[in-house]
Amino acid sequence: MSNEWIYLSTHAPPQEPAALVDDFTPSLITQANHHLCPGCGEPIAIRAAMEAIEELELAERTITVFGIGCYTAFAHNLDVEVVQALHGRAPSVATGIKRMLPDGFVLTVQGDGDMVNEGLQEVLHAAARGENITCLLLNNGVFGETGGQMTTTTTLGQRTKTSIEGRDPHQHGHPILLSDLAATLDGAAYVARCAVNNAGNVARTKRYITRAYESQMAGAGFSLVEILTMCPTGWFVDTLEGPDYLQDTLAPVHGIGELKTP
Amino acid sequence: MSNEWIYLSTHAPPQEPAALVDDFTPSLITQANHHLCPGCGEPIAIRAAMEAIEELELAERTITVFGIGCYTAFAHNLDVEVVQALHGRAPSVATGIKRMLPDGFVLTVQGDGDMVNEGLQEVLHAAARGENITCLLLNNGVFGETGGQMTTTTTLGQRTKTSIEGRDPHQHGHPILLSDLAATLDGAAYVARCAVNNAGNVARTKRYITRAYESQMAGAGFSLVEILTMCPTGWFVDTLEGPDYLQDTLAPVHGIGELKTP
Amino acid sequence: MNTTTVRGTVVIDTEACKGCDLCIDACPPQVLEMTTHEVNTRGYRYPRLLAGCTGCQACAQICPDFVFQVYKYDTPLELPVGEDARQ
Amino acid sequence: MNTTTVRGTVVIDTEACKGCDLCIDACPPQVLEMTTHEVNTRGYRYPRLLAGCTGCQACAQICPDFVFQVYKYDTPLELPVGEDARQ
Amino acid sequence: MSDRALLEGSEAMARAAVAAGCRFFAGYPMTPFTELLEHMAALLPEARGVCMNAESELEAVGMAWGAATTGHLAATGSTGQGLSLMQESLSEITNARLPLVVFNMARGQGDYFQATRGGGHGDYRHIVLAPMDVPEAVELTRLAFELAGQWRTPVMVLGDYYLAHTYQAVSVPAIDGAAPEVPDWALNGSSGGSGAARIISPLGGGVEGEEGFDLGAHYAECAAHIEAMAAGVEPLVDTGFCDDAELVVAAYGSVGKFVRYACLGLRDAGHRVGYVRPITLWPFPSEAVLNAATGSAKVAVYEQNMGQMVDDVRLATLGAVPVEFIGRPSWDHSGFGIGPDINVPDISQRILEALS
Amino acid sequence: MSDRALLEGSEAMARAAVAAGCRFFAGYPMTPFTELLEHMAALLPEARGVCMNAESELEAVGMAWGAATTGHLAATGSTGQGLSLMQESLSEITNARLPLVVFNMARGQGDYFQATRGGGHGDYRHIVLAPMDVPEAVELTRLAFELAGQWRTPVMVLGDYYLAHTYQAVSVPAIDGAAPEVPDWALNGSSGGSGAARIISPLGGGVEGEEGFDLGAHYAECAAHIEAMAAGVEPLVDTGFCDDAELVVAAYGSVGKFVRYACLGLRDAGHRVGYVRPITLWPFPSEAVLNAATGSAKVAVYEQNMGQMVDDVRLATLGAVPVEFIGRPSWDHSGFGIGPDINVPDISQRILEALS
Amino acid sequence: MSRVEPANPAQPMSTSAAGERELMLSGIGGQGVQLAAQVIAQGATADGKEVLVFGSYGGMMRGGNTDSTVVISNQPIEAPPVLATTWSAILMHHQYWTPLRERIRDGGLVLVNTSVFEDELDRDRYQVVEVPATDVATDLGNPLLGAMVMAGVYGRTSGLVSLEGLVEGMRRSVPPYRSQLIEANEGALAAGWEMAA
Amino acid sequence: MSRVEPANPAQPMSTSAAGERELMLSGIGGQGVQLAAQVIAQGATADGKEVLVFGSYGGMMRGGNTDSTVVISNQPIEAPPVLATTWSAILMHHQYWTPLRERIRDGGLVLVNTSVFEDELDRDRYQVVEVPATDVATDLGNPLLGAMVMAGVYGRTSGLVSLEGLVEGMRRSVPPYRSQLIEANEGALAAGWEMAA
Ligand SMILES: Cc1ncc(C[n+]2csc(CCOP(=O)(O)OP(=O)(O)O)c2C)c(N)n1
Ligand SMILES: Cc1ncc(C[n+]2csc(CCOP(=O)(O)OP(=O)(O)O)c2C)c(N)n1
Ligand code: SF4
Ligand code: SF4
Ligand code: SF4
Ligand code: SF4
Ligand code: SF4
Ligand code: SF4
Ligand SMILES: [Mg+2]
Ligand SMILES: [Mg+2]
Repeated sequence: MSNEWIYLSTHAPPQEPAALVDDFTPSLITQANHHLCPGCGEPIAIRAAMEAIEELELAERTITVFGIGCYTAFAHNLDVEVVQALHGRAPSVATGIKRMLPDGFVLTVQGDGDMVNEGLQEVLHAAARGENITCLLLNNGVFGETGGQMTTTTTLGQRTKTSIEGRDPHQHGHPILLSDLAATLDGAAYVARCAVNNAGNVARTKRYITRAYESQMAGAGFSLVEILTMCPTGWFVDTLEGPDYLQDTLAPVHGIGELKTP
Repeated sequence: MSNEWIYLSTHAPPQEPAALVDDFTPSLITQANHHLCPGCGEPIAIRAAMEAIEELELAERTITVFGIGCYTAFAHNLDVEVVQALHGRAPSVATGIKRMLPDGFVLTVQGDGDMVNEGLQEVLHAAARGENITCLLLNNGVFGETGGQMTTTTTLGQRTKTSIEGRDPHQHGHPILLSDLAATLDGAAYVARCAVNNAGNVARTKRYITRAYESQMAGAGFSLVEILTMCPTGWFVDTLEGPDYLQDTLAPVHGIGELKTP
Repeated sequence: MNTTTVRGTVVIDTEACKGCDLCIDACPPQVLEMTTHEVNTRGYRYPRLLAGCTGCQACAQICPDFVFQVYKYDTPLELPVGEDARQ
Repeated sequence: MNTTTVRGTVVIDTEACKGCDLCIDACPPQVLEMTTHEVNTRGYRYPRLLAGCTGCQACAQICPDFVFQVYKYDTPLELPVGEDARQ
Repeated sequence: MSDRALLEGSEAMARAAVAAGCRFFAGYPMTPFTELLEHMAALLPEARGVCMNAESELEAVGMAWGAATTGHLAATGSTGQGLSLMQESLSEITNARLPLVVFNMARGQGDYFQATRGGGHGDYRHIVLAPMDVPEAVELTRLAFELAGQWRTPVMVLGDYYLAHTYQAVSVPAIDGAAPEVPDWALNGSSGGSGAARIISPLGGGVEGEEGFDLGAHYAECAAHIEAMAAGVEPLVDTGFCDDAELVVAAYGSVGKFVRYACLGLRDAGHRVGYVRPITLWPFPSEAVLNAATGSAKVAVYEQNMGQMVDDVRLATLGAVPVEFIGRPSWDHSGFGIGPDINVPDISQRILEALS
Repeated sequence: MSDRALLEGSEAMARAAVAAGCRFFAGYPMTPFTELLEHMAALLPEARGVCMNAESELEAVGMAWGAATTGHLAATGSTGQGLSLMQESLSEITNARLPLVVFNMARGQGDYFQATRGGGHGDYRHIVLAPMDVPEAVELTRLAFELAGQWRTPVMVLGDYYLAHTYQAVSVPAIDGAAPEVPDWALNGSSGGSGAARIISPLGGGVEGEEGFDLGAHYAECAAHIEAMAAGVEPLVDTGFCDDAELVVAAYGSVGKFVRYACLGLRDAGHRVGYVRPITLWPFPSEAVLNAATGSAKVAVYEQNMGQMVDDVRLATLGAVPVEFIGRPSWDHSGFGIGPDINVPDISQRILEALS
Repeated sequence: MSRVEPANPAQPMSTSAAGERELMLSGIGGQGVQLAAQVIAQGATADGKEVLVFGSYGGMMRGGNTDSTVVISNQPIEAPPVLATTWSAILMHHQYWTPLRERIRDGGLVLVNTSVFEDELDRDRYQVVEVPATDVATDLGNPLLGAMVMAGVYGRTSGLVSLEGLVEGMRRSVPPYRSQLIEANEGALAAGWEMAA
Repeated sequence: MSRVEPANPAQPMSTSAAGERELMLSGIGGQGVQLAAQVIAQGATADGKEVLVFGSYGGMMRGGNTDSTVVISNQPIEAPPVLATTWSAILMHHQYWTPLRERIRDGGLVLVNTSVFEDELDRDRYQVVEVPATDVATDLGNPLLGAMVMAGVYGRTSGLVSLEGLVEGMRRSVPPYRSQLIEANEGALAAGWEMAA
């Protein structure tokens, strides 16, 4: 093309003296290459979660319990210890671990289908118990892995494979706002909701995750960070539209911010 | 004894012209004799629930789904149609029934162990769906049937077979206030909590139950009435102390009143 | 002589009673009293009625064992109380 | 001649890119641009860098496929922009 | 041009179900069950039926349980893990004497024991039908609803990824929206206040004039009913070339179709092999399997697992003919139960080894 | 005076468990499992262990799963319905290669298939030990933890109401609070950041330098491990009077003790009956059962169900000796699995009928 | 434990169960029948015997039936928890005793609480020891001690449990919150033991 | 359906599978391989034939491999969904075709998209029909129509599907939101059919 010349070379590190501030493969992720879809929000959230572990120097005491969803691909791609749980069951598994390793740092990574559908009872009981663990909810409002069907967090009017005409409260019921629900329980110490649909929100996500980790290490009790993530495939939109779709569809209902702090 | 003579004869109906206003066997209960313990609050609550059905003339369209607990003894002792569900699973069973019989009146009878332990997910999902059914929670803060162990609704400090020193939040977690939790869900239309520990509360219980039934018949969505019931056996107190124990232990935490109306 | 108005009365199926005492406190005019020694065949004490029942049904509503049948008199009776009740 | 201050730069692993476009909007100074025709072996378009990178890491933080390596120059460079950039 | 249609197994089964009178379905997505759920969701409203996107398998089976008590034909289903979660309910629904069809779209063949012995607690069995391909699945789906209604019991249709995702030209009976009539035992509330209100309970009905129920009597009735099914349900089987076979190969389901095709090829190549393919897995066609085996020198059992149906083959033959297991678990990376070993040359090879 | 104590079965098993090194227990009340849970809750803190009043069986087995990954001996358990709810996890915990002891305090004997075939999805088996009384339960509880640790697999102790609620004089090894040492595969976070962090997953470990895992390879390993257990775990059995027996009676668990006692009486009365009582139900003591049966005219199987272990007896004997089922389900009103038929005269009668 | 030795035919047990002595107790709720069974069983255990106890209790109802079975032996117990016949019996009350009637073996030992028991006994079939247990207990100041008196008598007449054993067994059986009763119980056991002299 | 008749030995099926014709298609994502398979299969179904299709699709990745198997017959299909060999093949691209190479039987029929395909073919073993499908499609105004052109050629050369069948099959296969393409697709099918003349 005519103005190719305006682009700088980005094939190799700069000649000029410079400091590497962000490497290809993020800390505590084994290898960059993965099979999640283009524009998926989950790797962004997992990167933030892992970087926060690194920054708080928790890597050598961390056990991460994975639920079942697309994010499960990362269970075999992390440099922290991992326990793979069944769909919905991560909080109980994390409980057993934390009770036997009180000084350990125990984390769960679950999706909305995993935590709010199949495993709603697990996470709420763990929260009520004030179990001293941190749960991360990757909420994209659909079962991504199985092809984009409606979950309990799907917002009213949202079109999914099983709510073609849009979610109708009479037929499909109302969405569950998990963080709001969990925040009402006495055992919950820190509850916050954020998103990864733009640079500012990604930074905020890392901030909230860090606070949740700190509250666990302080023994404050149950902590939960809900992260709204893009699922262009499950939403049947272009990757480019993912961030705005999240902003217009999920965010207005699942409001962003800290719901409860120790 | 000396002053036996002060007592009136209560062996037979009065000679004087009088109207029978309350018979031995309450309406829609097949037979009065049952095996629940002395001073148990559950028969009182079930009587109120059945009388309300009679008064609203719903007997011929009612299907009652029972959970598993001491109250289950009444599943085979009612004159309304009954489906016996498994421990914790009544709300889903009721859902299947109501969806196929939209004009039917569908009720569940469950205890705290059934609804808030084993079946927390079922009732919350049903509430979020706005399922047009009515759930009755007989909350005595223990697993009565199995001998008085701690449930999720046991209050802090309450002594049970599995919290001998009293429920300790660090070891046993915090109680779940089911009605408060359910009331936060958009699908829930009517939510109220009452008790059967004195005549006034029994009357109030019947009032709340009636309103819940009316809201279902009006198609308002999910309705829940939580009834605090005495369990002297599970509490290891004399039957006489049951009402006050309820007032001093359960009621201050599980507050009485209407939490949500259509 | 001392009398009291009696609007209603109850029939008590003492054999069905499990002696839980709930009816005693429930009765607004406090006209129910538990036996002190007498027990039914299952060994439970049971309530007895003093003059002054209003037929309010509170006892029936709270009794876990459905022991009461409640009647309302078409016209209230005046019954002697205290020593005057003695025949 | 027209120049701009360049505090940082990125290395782009174009083969790892899945062409999702997220980095483009994320870049505060808007110095990333997707290719219009060029694709990598998997058929995806990928971003290229204009002068003006601040080394803020936003692109790296949001890229789902970890395509970026970000450097901060010890001392910022002044690079020509517009026609002046033509050698 | 004919009125037949090229349908994916999942869609063909869904159409057959609704055509057979199914009016309620509840399920939770899981590969390879997902598409069946999606097609039911699309089809049932047409027939004035209900399909629930249950929030979990536990809730799905509970909803189906409730719907079944109203006398309408109800179904649910899942895959592996999901089926395991349903075991408690599947056991008790059997004792509650309710008709229900369960679509078990399994991953591989490791779930034969669970399907045929009942993975739940207690002493129950389900009728289990295992189609080998789409046309057979259409026919067996119809049969499943028929048997469920006739015997008032859960009936399982056992399929897999191949069945769910293979397209075949089939003719499926048209769906008529007519409300199927409801059996007399069904609940609708109407018996309330009659003094003899109906109850449907896994613990049995009430005892006349008494609080409670007689569990001993009810469980005895349930046991008698299972025995009646074992004797009364005619097991289906597909056999070929057994009369003069030196070796009889036993296999079921999609894998059974591979084995069948392999035998065809080996026959054409002149090898004296026959096959027996149980279609009804419970009650197991023991008599037919024994007949097929009799006269042969050996029975070889091929399953995509460590050997489960082989027990039923041994119980059917009780040493009359030596029984050899020639299967093995085979899984590709997907975890959906697609087996790299599940192909005709490999299977033919194993059969030839057993033959020699 | 001796140091032995008169203990209820539930308490004896709980003491034996903690003495064997169990440091984590999670359960949910259900008769006749409840007392075991209550005793674990009372005992574990003494040993600096943890007992969780789980909110449900699903959560109980999940908690036990988590605790097991830390390398501490963990256990859970339940009864009937509760065990059914755990099937999904019990199946996958096996694939995750974790040691776990499961106390299955069953109601009656209807759950033999679930216990020995694995009621969950997939191709797994658990070691199953069925004590006949309290002293044997104490011994087998110890053995269960030993085998679980040795084979990294769930081991089930199968009891019932009789076992849970019978008091017997037993000596149980004292509980030493010493923290048992932890195996090298256990997780504690320490391998994080090393570039080779440990993972415990039912899907297997990761593939070197690759995202993801190789399911085919992992399932093949799991299958090989099951086969290794089937060959390597020595099945326990109790036999008596079989050498010259006309009739050999097979039974297991508490019911096995009734049968054993009945045989004693019949022997004293001069009848040529013997008994074989499998103690290990998986791997089934097929060889011992065949030995016991050989030479007799018939094997009679007595179970408090419709006939489940009888399959394993037939598979062990494969027609060598005729096998007759003489049991039946028997339930009193309580529903706890107490059988009115479970008494020595009735059982002796059935045996005599089989004998003639 | 030889029973869990790996597969190989065990030695015939001939009449290994011959030395077992069974006791069945019958009464109504509140009479202390379960406690008496525990005391005797704990006592025999303390004496170093092999013991088995299986009790049934008719629900929480006051006045419901209650019975218990105890087996005592010097060798491992072969008897299962539920037995068809018994060598000895303690009859605290007549209300629910009928099923037990036929179970007592000829030549057995039967202790009957004559203070309450109102029914015929087949005195020709077994030895009957009449014990006015409730009366004795009332004299000792508490009618509820009747079961302890019976236990004392049973220990001596049966020869299965020593007095020391009974006392130790009682101490092990009484729940902490009832410890104030230990002394009285001991007195009742001794009284029964004396009566059997 | 005779297969589900109650237990009795079925008639030997001799060479009932002899009449079956297999087709394997190979290409890369985006070339319309799955659609072509559907069109041919739907077409054969419309023609009243027995048909089986089993496709695999290499994930969501653009440029991933994609292949499909179609079996057509006049009798019920005996072939399972996965086959070791095939009578015919359609090669849209060379990238992932290697596994297929050995599977084509001698005397088979191979259609190759010469516009893109760059590899050797064993022309001695089977009949090769060269179709510049992508070029023809581009001339028709849309390179993505290449698969349709191929389908047209295949229908005629194989003699397994009529043109009417293909058109009907295409109409059944095209999703509603793509209906604007129906006309163009029809043109491409016709063009392919003509080329095969
Ligand atoms: C018990 C059980 N049911 C169903 C499934 C199938 N399944 C796998 S992933 C998934 C959806 C996961 O959704 P979510 O947790 O939101 O993750 P996402 O794919 O959206 O990232 C389902 C239903 C399963 N693995 N286990
Ligand atoms: C799945 C399952 N787990 C456990 C049980 C045992 N169980 C029966 S009733 C009961 C407690 C019921 O408690 P609640 O619902 O509060 O009723 P309550 O007895 O207090 O009236 C339990 C745990 C069961 N029946 N099913
Ligand atoms: S389906 Fe959605 S959640 Fe799953 S990988 Fe693709 S974009 Fe991410
Ligand atoms: S245990 Fe409690 S709930 Fe159950 S019957 Fe007795 S008093 Fe009522
Ligand atoms: S009816 Fe009212 S007044 Fe009369 S006894 Fe009962 S409670 Fe008392
Ligand atoms: S409330 Fe009923 S059961 Fe209780 S004492 Fe009064 S009459 Fe008796
Ligand atoms: S965000 Fe990453 S994957 Fe997406 S276009 Fe930019 S570089 Fe490529
Ligand atoms: S580092 Fe910041 S400025 Fe530089 S390209 Fe990335 S986002 Fe743009
Ligand atoms: Mg999701
Ligand atoms: Mg309760």
